Amino acid sequence: DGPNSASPTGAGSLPVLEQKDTYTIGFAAQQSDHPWTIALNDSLKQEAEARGHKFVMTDAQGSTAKQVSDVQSLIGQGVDVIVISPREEKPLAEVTLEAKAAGIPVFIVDRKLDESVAVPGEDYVAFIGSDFVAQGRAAGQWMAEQLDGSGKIIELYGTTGSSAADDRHKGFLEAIEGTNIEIVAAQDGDMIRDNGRKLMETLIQQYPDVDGVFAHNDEMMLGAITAMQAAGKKPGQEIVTVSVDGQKEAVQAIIDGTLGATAECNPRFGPKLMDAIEAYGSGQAVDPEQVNNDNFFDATNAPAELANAF
Amino acid sequence: MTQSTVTAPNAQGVSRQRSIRRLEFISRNGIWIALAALIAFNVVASNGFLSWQTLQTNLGQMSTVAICAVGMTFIIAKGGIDLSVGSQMAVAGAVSGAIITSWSGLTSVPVVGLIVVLTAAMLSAAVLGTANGFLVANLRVQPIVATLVVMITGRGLAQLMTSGRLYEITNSQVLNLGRGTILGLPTMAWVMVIVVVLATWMNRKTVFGRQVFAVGGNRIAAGLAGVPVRRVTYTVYMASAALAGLAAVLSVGVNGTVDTANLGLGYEFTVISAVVVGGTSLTGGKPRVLGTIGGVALLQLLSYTLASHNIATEISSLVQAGVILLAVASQLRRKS
Amino acid sequence: MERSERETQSRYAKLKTRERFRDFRTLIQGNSTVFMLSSVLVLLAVFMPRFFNPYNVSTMLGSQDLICIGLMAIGATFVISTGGIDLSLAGVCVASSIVAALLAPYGAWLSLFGAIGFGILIGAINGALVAWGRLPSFIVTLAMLMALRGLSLIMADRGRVPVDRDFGLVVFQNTKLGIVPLVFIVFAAIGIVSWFVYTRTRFGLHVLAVGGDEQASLMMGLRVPLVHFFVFSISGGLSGLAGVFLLAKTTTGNPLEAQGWELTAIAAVILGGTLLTGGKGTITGTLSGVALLALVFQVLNYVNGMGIEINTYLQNVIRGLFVLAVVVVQARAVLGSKKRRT
Amino acid sequence: MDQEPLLHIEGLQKSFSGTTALSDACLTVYPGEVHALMGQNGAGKSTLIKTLTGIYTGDGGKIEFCGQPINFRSPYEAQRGGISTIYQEINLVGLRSVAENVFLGQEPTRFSALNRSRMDKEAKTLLARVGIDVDPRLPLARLSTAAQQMVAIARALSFRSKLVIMDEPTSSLHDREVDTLFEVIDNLRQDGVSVIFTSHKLDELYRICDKVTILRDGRTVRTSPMADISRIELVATMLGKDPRQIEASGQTAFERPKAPKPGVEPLLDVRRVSSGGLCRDAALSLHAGEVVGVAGLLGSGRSELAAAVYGMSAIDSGDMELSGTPYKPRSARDALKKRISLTPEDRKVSGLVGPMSISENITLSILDRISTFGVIRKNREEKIVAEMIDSLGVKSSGPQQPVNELSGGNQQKVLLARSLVLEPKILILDEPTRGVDVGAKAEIQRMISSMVANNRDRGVIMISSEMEEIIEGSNRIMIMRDGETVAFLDASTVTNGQLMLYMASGDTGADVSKTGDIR
Ligand SMILES: Nc1ncnc2c1ncn2[C@@H]1O[C@H](COP(=O)(O)OP(=O)(O)OP(=O)(O)O)[C@@H](O)[C@H]1O
Ligand SMILES: Nc1ncnc2c1ncn2[C@@H]1O[C@H](COP(=O)(O)OP(=O)(O)OP(=O)(O)O)[C@@H](O)[C@H]1O
Ligand SMILES: [Mg+2]
Ligand SMILES: [Mg+2]
Repeated sequence: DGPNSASPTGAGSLPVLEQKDTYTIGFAAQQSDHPWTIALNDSLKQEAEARGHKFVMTDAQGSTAKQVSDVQSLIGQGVDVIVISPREEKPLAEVTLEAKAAGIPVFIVDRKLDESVAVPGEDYVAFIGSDFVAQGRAAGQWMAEQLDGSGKIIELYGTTGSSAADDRHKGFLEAIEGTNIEIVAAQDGDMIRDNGRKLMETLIQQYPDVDGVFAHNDEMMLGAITAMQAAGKKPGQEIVTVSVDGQKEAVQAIIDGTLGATAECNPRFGPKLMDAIEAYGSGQAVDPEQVNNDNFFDATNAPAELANAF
Repeated sequence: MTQSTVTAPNAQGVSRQRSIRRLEFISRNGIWIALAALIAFNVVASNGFLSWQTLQTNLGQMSTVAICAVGMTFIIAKGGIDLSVGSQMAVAGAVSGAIITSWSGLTSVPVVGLIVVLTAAMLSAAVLGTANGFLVANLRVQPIVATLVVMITGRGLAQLMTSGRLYEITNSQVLNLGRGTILGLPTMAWVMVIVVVLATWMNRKTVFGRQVFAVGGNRIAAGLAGVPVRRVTYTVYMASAALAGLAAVLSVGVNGTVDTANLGLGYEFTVISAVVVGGTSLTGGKPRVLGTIGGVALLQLLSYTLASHNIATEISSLVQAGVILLAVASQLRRKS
Repeated sequence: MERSERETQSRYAKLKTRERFRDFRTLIQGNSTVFMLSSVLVLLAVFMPRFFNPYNVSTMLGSQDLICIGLMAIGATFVISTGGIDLSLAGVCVASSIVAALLAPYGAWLSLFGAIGFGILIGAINGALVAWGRLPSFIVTLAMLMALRGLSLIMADRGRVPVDRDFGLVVFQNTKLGIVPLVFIVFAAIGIVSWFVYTRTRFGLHVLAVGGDEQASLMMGLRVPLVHFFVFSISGGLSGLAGVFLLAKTTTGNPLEAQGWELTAIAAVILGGTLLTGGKGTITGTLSGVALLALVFQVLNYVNGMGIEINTYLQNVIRGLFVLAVVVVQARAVLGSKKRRT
Repeated sequence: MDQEPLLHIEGLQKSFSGTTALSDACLTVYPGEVHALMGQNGAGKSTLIKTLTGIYTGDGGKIEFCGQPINFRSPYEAQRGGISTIYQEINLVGLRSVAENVFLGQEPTRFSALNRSRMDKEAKTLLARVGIDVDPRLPLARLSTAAQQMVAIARALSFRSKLVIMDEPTSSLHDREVDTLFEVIDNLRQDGVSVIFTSHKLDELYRICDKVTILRDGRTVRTSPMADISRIELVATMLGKDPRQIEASGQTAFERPKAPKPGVEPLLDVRRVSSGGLCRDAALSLHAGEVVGVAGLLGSGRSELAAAVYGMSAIDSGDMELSGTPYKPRSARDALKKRISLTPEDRKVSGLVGPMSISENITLSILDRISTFGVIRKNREEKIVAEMIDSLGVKSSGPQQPVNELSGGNQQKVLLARSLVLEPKILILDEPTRGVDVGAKAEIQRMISSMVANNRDRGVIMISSEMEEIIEGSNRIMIMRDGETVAFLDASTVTNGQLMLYMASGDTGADVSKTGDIR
């Protein structure tokens, strides 16, 4: 075992998961009102049930405080394993320690916890997730390439203050730093298609000569594409378009030529997570930090990947 | 003091009168003045504001809100309130989405298909409206509570129906309804105009409009004077819900998707703000349909202006809050 | 037209029993939520005894559904009793939690009072606009909610404001007397004080009078604007405190937290039997309403774990129907008690 | 007078958008004086009072109280300054208890907590002083209008003020309560407290007032000691007419309707009806072409009976027949369909739709008649409304004025107009002339008489607490006591005293000491 792997007998005195054929897995979801999170929740549920585990899900409905309570409720119920898709890094780290104290091993999916409070491999078994910054960076690099390093672009921001949006923004900025690409407008579309459309309808009028659009998720981009088309522009050709997520409709849009590319953010954590839980239960080593190798879809691979998109 | 002398009102009184009259003018035309000011600002400060496209964009964007707001005007005038508009839209969206996908043969027939979809959407929303009416009129639950319950339950039902997933809508008629134009203006805007004209007419000329006002003005007295209070209550809630259903189809059309989690989300507050800004009293009374449209237009143009000038959300929400307050304040007729 | 004395007397006796029966009914009506809460607790104890394990009880007593919503609901009870409504509760709560987080480096006390003071300030602005600006409270507080969301983002610099885990206020959440968290004790104390103010003081009476008939109260020489001003300030202050406890729970000030909580708080107030039109209400009812809603949340989570799958959409439907059931029972009861004059 | 005046108002002005309510009002009140404020409906009496006590802000003029110039900005300040007021429309909080209503604003406390037991006890004593005996813990809304009025009076007494203002306190009171009230006023006078008193009943003014100030169209036209002005002069000044035009006639303007043809089936037959616990075994028959007066003490269940006939409250036992067919209304709409109409006694809560215009209020019950396929015919509506406004003499800035801006008496006329345009078969009038000035009262009474005289197929049930109105205006009088019908009398032979005895004790000759159970 390397110093970075966790095992029931390893360092950090992680709680032990008794080996059983089926586990009761408690999952504290952060919300289920968005295609991406729904895909994530479904993936976990389907995979767990396919393998015969009992799956208990709570839904924080977008509230960190509720998610903390939800985890506490799962602790109170005495589930075997707790899986958290944390809404926020710090509060959920605190409650993870509570689970640890109660002797329940925890797995974290999607977003990281605050490492100054809870450390993977010591306080919880493993983090399996995606890297929002990397997604933003990938989108930025692609945009920079397409625009040859200069141009005016519009950014359709995710929910202001949410980590997915902030990280993608950060990654994107990193990627276009040093180029002549200028973000002329960044408006909050709350990751909703209708808002993406309305914002684009408005912005395209104020900035008719815009060169590119970067949306923090596919939904907003799909709305924006309608708006650009309605304004008589050709998104994907006249205007470079790139977004994040890789949902089926977006991949189809790449094939149709209206969307340039989308940085995948795969919500299908189920198989990887279940493998990890089962491995941990059987006493094997588990890699405490597993980041998804997210794909990047553009015209070259879209037709092939369409079937795999969520 | 047996005989009094007749004195002319003194100067102080006269100037008071004049200032009262000026205040009244502003209060009666507050939104229109604000709207004009906002347009003037945009003409100066926004790129290509005086264009056909601006009109198209704004009319299109305000139409779904306006259609819901017309229904809400009558509800509020009746002395009620409806927090469940957004959920009604979600349910209507879910139902129409289901019908479009499962009966694609029927729904792609020109005209007939559209009628089927619209009817289904409006009826399914009206079911929730009926629930509101029943709770308020028969069970005497207070409107805020009744519609709050329907709001929570309704969205839950809509999401249950779609299991939370998105429906992609490819039905060309529905898409056309949302995205098409007639005589250069969005079809949605025409739908809005028809709804507004009808509602204004009903409000001014029909017995129904009178009855809504009476119930909103004094429910007890209206009932004793023979106004069918219960029927009026049902009618306003059902009609408003049906309009929400119509708005839902428009929204589905323009976005090409049914997203039950977000369809109509938060509409209730936008719509209520518009109605109140438009001068209909929250305690009930006279429905002011045109005022409502003014209110919707003001809020729409405001968010258009803020977005096109790339104002950050946090600042935008401060500005919007301020404008709503100012607009309502200017509407208020002084009581003494 | 003469009737025998006996007949008259038996008629009066009949009327008397009816009256007495009505008194009993009034008692239940007045406390229907308390009764309902007790019966739910008893049912749970019988059918899900494990639900009452110490850990679960302890976390429930400290949960935001009870404490934060509870504090807001108490404030809302005052406002609603005057015939107003406060939609800015959750906005104040979130903004105050950020204020508290920002003030954390300067010490726990400053942070605590800063946040409460901020809440009172916002409440006072609401109150002033309603009282002297004569604006409808629905719209004032709705606009305030919007403004506060913006303000929170600005104060948090569009991000989040974390605090140390050993920060004084967090200790609030983590300290327990036996299985009772300190926050619950504070909350209970505030509940008792509020109950006293609401039912036993002149101010409480004036609140109810203004809600019963604002015009009449004005003509009777009550300082109606001041009453409006104070109820909103109270509501703001309590929501500010809710913000402090929210911060204690999440250790992070987050502008996106607590969305829609104002409606939950208001629903709890109504469940408690307070008339939305004002003039009638109880604090005990509100507290039972809060507890009832918090229990329903917890039970739904718990039932989920017992093999009965209730997905979150269905949970919402059930929550809605539950509130509906309670409200309808109450409305029926009220109707029954005064089936006079339509 | 060598005394300093307590209150001195000069040149007070107040206008609302569109109407001038006060243009030059003057009023001087000396300590220990009962001062009548007189004027037609809409003359500006209530506006004067409201401007004085800070509900309205005046546009000009000067007010001195106790020798100091004052400008109260709210009733709170006026109350603190020593003026307590009973406004025209009863302004109490229905949901709160009687005791709370009496003490609201000056509640007794102990260790900063409300002292409820003391409050209830003191309220009970105060109420006893104005002659009513109720449980002070009852919600106020459970009391009848008259009892509520007495609570308002008790409240005004609880403030030890220098000036008590009473705006038409007697309009909903019965003679006995009026007597009690006058005793109370007398005591106040003896204690050196001044009283401003408005009423449309001349008898009362002459009985109790020392002085009178007459307002016309918002301006003070005369102030005089009560003893120096004759009735005719008073009315003439008030109406702005020549005294010679006002001929002295009977107390009311009723022409007693001709007796209906005997032996015909009654239009309405109410048999042993009980309803709401307050109307027990009431019986009533009404024939076409007849006016039946209903007399009774405060809370005797008259309004309750009317509510039962009008379908407002459920009937517990007994039955009713309408022209020989069983009649069981379940709502006011049912009654209206049978062409039965009611003008309720409480015009603010159950009568008018405040924000609606005069015109809209008048046509509210006949919307189907003025519309085709649900569309309102404006011209038809205007015609009907214009006729009605004209014949009742409603004073307003136009038919589009909201009724809540009208003076009390004019509101009453609008309410009556709504019933009259319906042309009902049976018209139930609950206190039809409450708060109406002498001129208008006569018009209303004339209209009631002529309605029955001209349409011999109709009948009127008139509930009234004014003896003269009942005696002169009806054919027969039905007397209610404690919810029961105790007697039917022929109005042409009965006397005031007889009626009083029946109402109080049920049979002539018994003592009248029993107080009406006002619960
Ligand atoms: N709030 C208001 N808005 C507009 N006009 C009003 C308002 N209040 C009163 N008025 C008008 O002022 C005039 C005086 O009314 P006021 O109520 O003072 O009469 P009043 O002498 O008390 O009559 P009454 O004997 O009928 O009570 C009336 O013409 C009335 O229409
Ligand atoms: N809305 C109400 N709710 C409950 N009780 C009421 C209501 N209105 C009246 N009452 C009660 O009914 C009793 C009988 O009232 P009613 O109005 O029928 O008497 P009345 O003979 O018309 O006397 P009044 O001269 O007071 O109008 C009143 O004393 C009052 O206590
Ligand atoms: Mg008056
Ligand atoms: Mg009566």
